[in-house]
Amino acid sequence: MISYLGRRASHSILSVIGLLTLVFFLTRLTGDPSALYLPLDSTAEARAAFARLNGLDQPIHWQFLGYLRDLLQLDFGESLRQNRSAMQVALEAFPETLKLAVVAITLSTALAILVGSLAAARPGSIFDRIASLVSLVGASAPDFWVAIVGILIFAVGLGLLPTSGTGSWAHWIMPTFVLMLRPFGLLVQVVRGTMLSALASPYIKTARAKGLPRQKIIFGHALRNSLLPVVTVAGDLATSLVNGAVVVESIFGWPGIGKLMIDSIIQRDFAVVQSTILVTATAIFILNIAIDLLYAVLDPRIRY
Amino acid sequence: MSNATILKVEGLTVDFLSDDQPVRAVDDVSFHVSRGETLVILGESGSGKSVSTSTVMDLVDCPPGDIVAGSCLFDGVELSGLGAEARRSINGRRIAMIFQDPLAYLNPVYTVGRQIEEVYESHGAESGKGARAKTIELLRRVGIPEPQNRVDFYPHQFSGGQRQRVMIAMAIALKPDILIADEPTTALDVSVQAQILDLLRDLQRETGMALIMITHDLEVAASMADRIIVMNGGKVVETGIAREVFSNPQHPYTRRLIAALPHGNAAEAPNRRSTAIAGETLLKVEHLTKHYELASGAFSSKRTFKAVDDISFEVRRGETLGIVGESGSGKSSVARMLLGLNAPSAGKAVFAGENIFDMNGKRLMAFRRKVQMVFQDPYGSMNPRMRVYSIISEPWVIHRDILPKDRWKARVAELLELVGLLPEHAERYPHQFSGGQRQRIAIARALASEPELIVCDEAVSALDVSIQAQVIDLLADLRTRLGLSYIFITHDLPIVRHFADRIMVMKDGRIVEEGQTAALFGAPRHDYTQSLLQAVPQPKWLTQAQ
Amino acid sequence: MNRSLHTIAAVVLMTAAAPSAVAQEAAQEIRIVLPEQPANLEPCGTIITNVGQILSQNVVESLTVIDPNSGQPQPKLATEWTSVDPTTWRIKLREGVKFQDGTELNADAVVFSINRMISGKLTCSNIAKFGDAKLTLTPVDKLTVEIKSDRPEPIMPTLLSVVMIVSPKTPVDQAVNDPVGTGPFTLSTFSPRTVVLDAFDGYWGNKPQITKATYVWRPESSIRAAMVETGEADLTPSIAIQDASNPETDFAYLNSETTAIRIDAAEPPLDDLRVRKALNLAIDWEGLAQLFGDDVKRASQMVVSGINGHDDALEPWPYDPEEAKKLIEEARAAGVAVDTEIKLIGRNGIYPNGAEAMEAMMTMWQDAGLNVKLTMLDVADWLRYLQKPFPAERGPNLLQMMHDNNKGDAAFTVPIFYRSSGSYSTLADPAFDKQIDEALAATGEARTNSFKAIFGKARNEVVADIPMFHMIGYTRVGTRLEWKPDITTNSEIPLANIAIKD
Amino acid sequence: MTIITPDIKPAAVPGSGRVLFAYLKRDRLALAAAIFLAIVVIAAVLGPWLVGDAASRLGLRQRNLAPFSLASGWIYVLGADTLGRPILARLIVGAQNTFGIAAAAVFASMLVGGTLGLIAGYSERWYSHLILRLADVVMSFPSLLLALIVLYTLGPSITNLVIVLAVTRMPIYLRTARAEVLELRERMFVSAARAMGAKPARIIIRHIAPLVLPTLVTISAIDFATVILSESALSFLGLGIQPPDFTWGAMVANGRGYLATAWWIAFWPGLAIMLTTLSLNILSNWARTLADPQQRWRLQTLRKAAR
Repeated sequence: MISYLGRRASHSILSVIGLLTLVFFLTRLTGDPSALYLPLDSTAEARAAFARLNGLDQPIHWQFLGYLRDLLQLDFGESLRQNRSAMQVALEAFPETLKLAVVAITLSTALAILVGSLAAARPGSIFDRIASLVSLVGASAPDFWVAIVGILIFAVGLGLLPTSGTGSWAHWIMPTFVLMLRPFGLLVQVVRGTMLSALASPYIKTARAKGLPRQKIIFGHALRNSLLPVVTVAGDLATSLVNGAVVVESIFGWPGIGKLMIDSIIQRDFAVVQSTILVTATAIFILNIAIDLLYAVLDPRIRY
Repeated sequence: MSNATILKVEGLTVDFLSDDQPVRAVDDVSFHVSRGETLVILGESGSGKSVSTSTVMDLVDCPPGDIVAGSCLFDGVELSGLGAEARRSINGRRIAMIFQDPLAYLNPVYTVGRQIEEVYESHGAESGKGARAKTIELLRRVGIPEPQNRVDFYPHQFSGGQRQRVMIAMAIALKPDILIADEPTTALDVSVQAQILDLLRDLQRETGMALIMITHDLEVAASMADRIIVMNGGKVVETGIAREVFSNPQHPYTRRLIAALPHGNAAEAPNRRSTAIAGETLLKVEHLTKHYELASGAFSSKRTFKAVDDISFEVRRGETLGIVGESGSGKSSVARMLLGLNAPSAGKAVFAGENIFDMNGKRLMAFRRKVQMVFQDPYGSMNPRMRVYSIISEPWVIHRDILPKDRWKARVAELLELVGLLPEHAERYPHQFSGGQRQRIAIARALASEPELIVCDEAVSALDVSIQAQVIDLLADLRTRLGLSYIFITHDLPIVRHFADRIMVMKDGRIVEEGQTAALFGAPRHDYTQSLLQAVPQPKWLTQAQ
Repeated sequence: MNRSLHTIAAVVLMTAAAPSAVAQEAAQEIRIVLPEQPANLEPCGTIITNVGQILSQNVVESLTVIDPNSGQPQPKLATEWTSVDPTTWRIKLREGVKFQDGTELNADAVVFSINRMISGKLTCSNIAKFGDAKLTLTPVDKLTVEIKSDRPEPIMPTLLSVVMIVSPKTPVDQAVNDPVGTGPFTLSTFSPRTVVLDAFDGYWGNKPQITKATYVWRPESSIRAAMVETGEADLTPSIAIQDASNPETDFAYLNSETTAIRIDAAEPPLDDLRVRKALNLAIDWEGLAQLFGDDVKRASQMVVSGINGHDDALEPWPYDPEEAKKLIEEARAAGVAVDTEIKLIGRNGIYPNGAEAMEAMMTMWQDAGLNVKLTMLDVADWLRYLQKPFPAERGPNLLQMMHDNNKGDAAFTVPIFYRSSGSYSTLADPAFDKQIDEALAATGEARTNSFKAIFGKARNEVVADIPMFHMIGYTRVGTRLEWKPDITTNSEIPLANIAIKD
Repeated sequence: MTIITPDIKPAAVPGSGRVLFAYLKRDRLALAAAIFLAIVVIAAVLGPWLVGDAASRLGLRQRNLAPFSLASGWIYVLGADTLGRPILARLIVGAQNTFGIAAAAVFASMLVGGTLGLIAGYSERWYSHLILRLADVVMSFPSLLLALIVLYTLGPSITNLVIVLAVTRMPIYLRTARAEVLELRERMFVSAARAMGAKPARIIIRHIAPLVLPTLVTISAIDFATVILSESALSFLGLGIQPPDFTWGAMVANGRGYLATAWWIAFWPGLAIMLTTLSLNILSNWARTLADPQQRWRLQTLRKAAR
């Protein structure tokens, strides 16, 4: 167990370092930030001064070594754009996304499990068909489109919800809903599929031969065994939730890390790009390890 | 023994609906069973024996199942068309069922205790502490050691035999009137099989329940049955008192089955040569050892598991060596090492004067031509995406020098005919054949590279009895025609008895006994060999007579 | 004893008065939704729209302000200015002005602020307006500052409109996010969600009606519009034309931006005058204008009216496809390789409907018989084509651009675009250079006329670009507010000018 | 669900086109999906030839023309976009880029991911570990952001878009292929081939790859949908396909500013994306049912025996 965690952690650290290196060089290839930070009519002198001030005049491998040296001292650099520590910027935004993501993935998983298993309990029924169609539509709709239409209908047309922003619980409804759509749609499919094969498995036959009540067979035996693949997919979806978060955050003005990442890439705010990647990649690795541990909880056959 | 009929099935007909044409799985089947009685339903795969009892338990899904006709009268109640709640009060409480593969049929994520307690709770018999106490008691009864601890173990933490005991405990928890056992010992080693059958007999004596036992194994059937029905193609072909059916089978199918049963008389072994083979040594294995390092925990040191522990033997040209052992005895590891699929930890194997473990490149290729393998599972040993032609000709693709390409087609046809198939079968896919036919294809493939030694790893174990005999006949025939040598690995003593010249008994990675077949069967020296021989089920009427 | 009694009495009074005060105050609060989050709140970056719209004239104030109608500098923190000699200006400061931290505004504070801008120790966008001029500051007396430059700077008072005066306690070598200025509002919160400004009691001027302003940001125009419509916000400075659907709340304003296409006159076939003229003539300007709204003004030059040097009499190019085709045929006949592929380089998100406009223009030029191929680039890549040094092997290209001169004088436009040394210029005409240098040194009427002449030449003889439109911005202003946008709205939204209707 | 597998051989082995069509006919939803996809594919192939001109012709008089009016001709039945170009024509022409990009990206990621997965699954050498770590790196990073960085580095062209989408989807194939190989390489026919003396390359190509392929193809159907959506999200962020080229995703992204005033500009391409991905999902569900012997009966005409 401990050796397993150690191995996983060392793999993760290697991957994070690989990722940071990759992104470091890739972002530096995207062009000179001075063009973006200085007015168009700045003089060449001012540009040179800007580059010197931010260490961008050094050869790229020196910049990288400097970055690594600072990293070892837990110095993650200064944001070009925001005039403050890049890590502070990233850590400020991260909890906002995390909150949203946790709510979205929890709700969509719970809902998907309910809908998916009810659909699998009676395959081919009206409920099954509607659930399949709704979930597929959810998984197929472009999220930014749903978000804007949602605002136009519920905030502008009906005046039921605030258009955007943060604050009351009502502010959570639309961003959560939009973020949930795709995970929910995909998870319903996964739950339904694994439930169908679980329900066809031998131990369900045993449970029926034992005379267990139907709910107990579906939720107690079949569902419990279907959770493993569901957790795998939910974990992957949680990882890619940051993708959805980018869109949701920029439309709903949610000050999270997805939007921050996009902005800092567009703005060539390298230190912030690196810090946000470090934060999200670390979070994703922790998530992956947590999922592995969850496997062991869910399936007694799995031991590390 | 009471004569009160507890279950009476009459005219049961079950279809499986499929494209356009329903497929009849059970056709007008009738049987009955009384309290305290054991009814055996005997049949090979596809005979409809499982479907008929599953219908009694309401385990057939409709659709695609379709119960066309029939009635099931249980203790005066008509079971077909019973409401869900009424049905539930019968399943598990009045009629219980155990299955072939307890690892699959037990829920892997719950402790065995929990799964047994569930029976008490869902029928409102016991709950909480009471259920747990009863569960522990039950586990003790079915012979699980340390039940108060093992009650919290998960199914995968038990051995195969113990898992079947757990299944039995679960089934008898509420003392049902009928226990249906669907191939309960098929996946088990002979010695374990004997224990489970004993347990079932004991429990039946204690509770007076009726036992319906489904099996394809004539010996098991004979050892358990009071009455027997024989099914074939969904129909009951013969029914009667067990002893009479066995001693005087009426239906041709039953006769054929019983003829295939290896008889106690060793003199009637048509495929075994009586004289010892005195040819040159083809393969000489010395001190062969295979160790596996077991995954170590953070605090425990590494453990090694000795799959094969310092064994030596030899095979002469033209000889058939039988290696017999139960699961985990290391017999398959020996085969895999000889085929170069796994590397040995120590030892050597000299084939035609050269240690095969030192070979590489051309020499290894040459060796691979000379030694071929026939695997247990005729379904798994062939690539499902390849036509028979490609399967048989694959050795020629790999070993370019065996045969020029323009002769492949003709040679495939020849080989197919040699193993008793038709040349036109070359264009088919493996799934279009039956199990026995597939094993013939596998043998044809093995023959394609013109080998000197064929290793058969449980090559007939997965086949029905009647098919087993045919494949053995084929192997024996090829041996004489082509001068082959065999290493024949099996867990099934009766089979080697009729085929092997010499037998080697393995247990826990070691050879415990070795000798000429007749001698070994006649006077087994080692305890283990003796117990293996004794574990072969004896007909009930014989044991009762004793 | 006596003193504490007073205190108690004051507290009681205040408590009693509180409810009504709070109620009133609540009504005086407004929310403004901007298109973009301000990256930082460094007063040296107020020429950046999203910084300026929050800080300018609200938190920090400049020495002068530009009158939107005349383009002339007006007093703000400076009350008067005189030119001592061509390179020296003397500035008189307003009396009795206090910074929000209590410090007094004096000559030293102004010297400090300008020195901070030009120190090079922090990134200062505003200083770019001065070009490469070297400034030397001297405090003459408590309220008088002398500014010397290394070359004549006739429009120094105009330039001073970008000089934001900050408290001398501001760090010199570090950009700040908590600016302290002399404006009527203090910064109270700056978070990734919002910026909040509170009224500053010690303000020197008239007390604004608004007591508190909250700024939030949403990138989608339709959502900003919706927020004002639903009352979640009171004002949004820019919405897309298609969202400006309600005449009661949506106001158009000429926003000092001029869109154009730069013709790379150095690369054949664009070095041919006939081709450059044909490019101007081939566009259905009336049709194209629909993309930008009814109030958009067809441009004939790179600056808007109101800027010193704008020539009202200059006619924009008409739509004459026949003439365009004729010119191209003529050029072809004269041996110009008119079939060469011409790259039309657009920039993503440069202005609303910018990509559509490029697509439309590409199609129109193709119809006229030119081989134009559109490439849309991201800002950084686009900049490589905009600024010198241009990429090698750039080939014939047309560049989408937008020029914003709200600083009152054509000097912020002409040299960059038309002088051979200009960083956007593809021209190399020594005579034109000389004409430009003379105009830059001139003052008064002569300056205005020289610039007019330059724009005339650029339009008629050189045809260095394709001026498109003087752009219109749309704001949506909640019905609660009394406020209209003007040409300065892109750089500042003075809260003091906003009134709340009863 | 069938608890008891009938002890009979499957009557018809799905495979031949006629049999597949027979199964398709019995699931009306899947049939509708297949017909829709067929129409879209035909449109993608023939579209530019049929209505290519109309799709790029400006009609500034028809700007934002509302749908369901035949006044300007049938081609304007779905309305016109911001430059007055008929949306119907643009949908038809846009299908080519949409499908081309998605197909190329899916194919590339399947090919590369599948190959790497085969290698990583079969071999235990150092490069297998390297491949897995690389997959980890890609997986641990939100795909959209990876796409952004790479597109900023390489510049947004169709080729780069395909590369980026392929790279971000690759780990799925890699992991699936590897998992399958881990199982398959223990199968007996692989042992049989090894015992015969087959080289690893032959085993992977001849024995393992053909069995992994169907799984990868199934995934690719759903992935196709994901890629179309990712491409539209990139367009939303301004880094998708660049004008004058366009895809459905880009059409939605461009029309999003008009949702309040001219909903049809973003609605139709959005609907097209949704119907396409929906159809792909429905078809892959259908294929899964068909491939599962315990579920296949659902797609069969069940005729009961006479009583």
